[in-house]
This record gives sequence, structure tokens and C-alpha cells, in this order.
Amino acid sequence: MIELKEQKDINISAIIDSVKSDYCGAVDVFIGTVRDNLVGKKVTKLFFEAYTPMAISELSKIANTVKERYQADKVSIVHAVGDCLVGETAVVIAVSTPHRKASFEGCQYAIDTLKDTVPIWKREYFEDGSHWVFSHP
Amino acid sequence: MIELKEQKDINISAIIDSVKSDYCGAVDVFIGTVRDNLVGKKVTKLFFEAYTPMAISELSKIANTVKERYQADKVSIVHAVGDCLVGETAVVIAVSTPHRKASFEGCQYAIDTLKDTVPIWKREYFEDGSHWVFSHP
Amino acid sequence: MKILLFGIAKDIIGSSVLDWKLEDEGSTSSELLVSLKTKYPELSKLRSIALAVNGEHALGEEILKKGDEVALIPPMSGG
Amino acid sequence: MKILLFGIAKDIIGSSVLDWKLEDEGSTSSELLVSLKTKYPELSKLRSIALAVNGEHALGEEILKKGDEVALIPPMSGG
Repeated sequence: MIELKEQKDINISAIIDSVKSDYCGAVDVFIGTVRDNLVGKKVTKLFFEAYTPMAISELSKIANTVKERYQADKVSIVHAVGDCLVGETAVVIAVSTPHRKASFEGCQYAIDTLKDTVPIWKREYFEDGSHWVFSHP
Repeated sequence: MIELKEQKDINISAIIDSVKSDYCGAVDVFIGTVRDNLVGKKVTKLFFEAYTPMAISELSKIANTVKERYQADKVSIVHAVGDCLVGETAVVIAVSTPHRKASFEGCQYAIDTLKDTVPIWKREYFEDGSHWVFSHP
Repeated sequence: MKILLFGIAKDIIGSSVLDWKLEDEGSTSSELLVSLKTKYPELSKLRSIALAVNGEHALGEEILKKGDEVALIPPMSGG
Repeated sequence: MKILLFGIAKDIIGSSVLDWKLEDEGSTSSELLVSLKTKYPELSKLRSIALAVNGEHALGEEILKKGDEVALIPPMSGG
């Protein structure tokens, strides 16, 4: 499952179910949520914009690399677009592998690489303004 | 949330919700499930037995160590007792941290340590018999 | 040629799509990026700015054709 | 003194609780473990066998008292 969708439509249970595999004993799930502060400044919301077809293509590449490099059976990545309030889910990555170590490594590779290569842009809103975030590269 | 319970009562969404924290941007969740095979032999089910009060105490120690060592805000660990069929959930660990790297490290520390120190015993059932598993130490 | 704009690049150029006349058919993506930075000097002040061609991160050597889908990629910040 | 038994230890001893007469009040958990292994030699064939005293993994030096809750801990296999 590789999807961009509005925050309200992100269903973590469905994402976890989508990677379940009878020959895998491990599922690692990373959930990125909206923090209430950034270097002490109060965040009110985030807004995510994506270059959708390319983002889906880059997310698919990440999923395929996780399958090859970490022997994952299934990989799902769902990223929010549009507004995300504090505490809401911005991204969910789930990876199933036969053994546990690879599930952690594959999931961490996926979120690290997502931030580097996937054309999604985040705008942070504070009480007194907003700005585009410049994370990568 | 530190609990031992029957597999049917394990609610992954509730466990994830229990670690949500407005000042944490990351939740890592590890789900250990029952694999259909062990070194090529077909597994029919697992049975978990626990020395319950000590298991709860050891799980609480792990949770506290994760909070201290990885700056986690909340840690939940739920382990199944009784029968677990193939594909079912044996253990769920959820860790929330301000930044993502610590969530992976804390969650991995928790599952690794659980296997070493928590008095829970697993019996594997195959088509032609069963045995207690000797994992640790 | 249409160039898709996102994030801060959209704010700088003031539109989500830029109509761009490809000067000659044999030019590369890195040449296009130089032209865009010349026309919109604010782009050069970003931590990074790159192009995607037909949905792939451009390496610079890509020869551009009229029908290509080009996008300006300011610093990404997903996750 | 009652000794709680789990997993393979329960199978070896054939019960989930063992009534055990503590020989002298000043004995340690490691001495108790030796006595148990002597009475139930199958325990020594396990990859490991240890005790817990009052819900804590025993280090061996614990002085046992009559009211202590003792458990035999065969190799653990949670997760």
C-alpha cells in the first residue's frame, strides 16, 4: 500500500493489516506525528504539499529497496497531504520481515530515505506566521 | 500500558493510542506475530505461559529503562498468554519519542531485552508434536 | 514546456505552473536550471534547488524535449 | 517453602508448585538451586536454569527465608 491521502483518511490498523504475512514474525511500524513545538516555538498545524505522481513513484522505489535489501515481504507507506493538526498522523510506514532486526532496519531506512528523496513539502504554521520547512537535502 | 492478556484481547490501535504524546513526533511500534514455520517445519500454534507478577515487573523495568535511556515519553508493552495461532499477535511494543531515531532504538532495546529477562515461556506446536522453546539465556 | 512548481518555489515564482519556452531542443536539465535561477534569483538563495524530469530526480545531463514534464524541486520536507 | 514451576521445569518436576523444606534458614538461592538440581537431575540438562526470589532474578547470594516466593526459571522464550 503506497498512498498519499488526507490525514482523516489514514487508517493505521488497515496499514498494519496490509503488511501481515504468515511467514513473517515481525512487523515494525513507524508513525510520524505532528509535534506541538519546534525548538520551543508553538506549532498550530502543518500543511503538506506533494508532487503526487513522482512522490508515489519515489515511495514505491523505497518500498522495493526495503524488500530487496532487508528481505521484507510487504512494505506499506502512507503520507498525509493537506492540513495536519498537532498529534495527528503525518506518515505511517509498516514493514514485515521474517525476523525482527530487519524490520527495524528496513523501517528506519524507509523513513530516512523518504525525507531525502520524496517530493513532499511541509509548511509549518505558528501562532505568528508560517514558513516552508527546508529539511533535505 | 504494561499487560499480559489473551491474544483475542490485544488491541493494537489502543496500544498505539496509549503512547501518543503531543510533544513527541515519532512512535515506533513492534509487532511480533506467529510465523507459519520454524526452520522449515510447519507451526500450528504457539502457547505462552508467564510468571505473571514477575513478568509485569520485568516489563515495567524495560519500559522505565526505555524512558530514561532513549528519552521516550510513553512506552507500552503487551504480551499474549495462552494460545496464539499463525498470523496472530504475540507481542506489541510501542514507544513515543520526540525524534525518530530514538523511537527505533528504544523499541528494539525493549524487544531484545524482553526476550532476555521476562519470565514468559513459549511452547511450539507442530503437526507431529510440541516442545518448549529455549531461547534465552 | 510547462514547469510544475511546489512549496517555496511556487511562492517565489508566484504560480503553480510556469510556461517556459525551451530555447533549443538539445539543452540539458542543468542548463534549464541555470536559466531559471537567472530569471528568478531568489531560487539561488534556497538551501538547494533541483529539477525533476518526467517524475525522476534530474542528474543534470538529461536532454530536454518539448513534451517533458519538468518540476522544480526545492528542499524536500516530507515525513 | 513453595517453589513455582513454569515451562519445561513444570514438565520435569510434574507439578506447577513444589513444596520444599528449606534445610536451614540461612541458605542462599544458589545453594537451593544445587539442591534442586541434585533432586531433579534433568534440570541440569537444560541450556540454563535459574531462580527468582520474590519476583526478581536471583543472583545467587540471596539469603532465603520461609515466606519467600521462589520460582524456577528455565530458559525464557517470550516475544
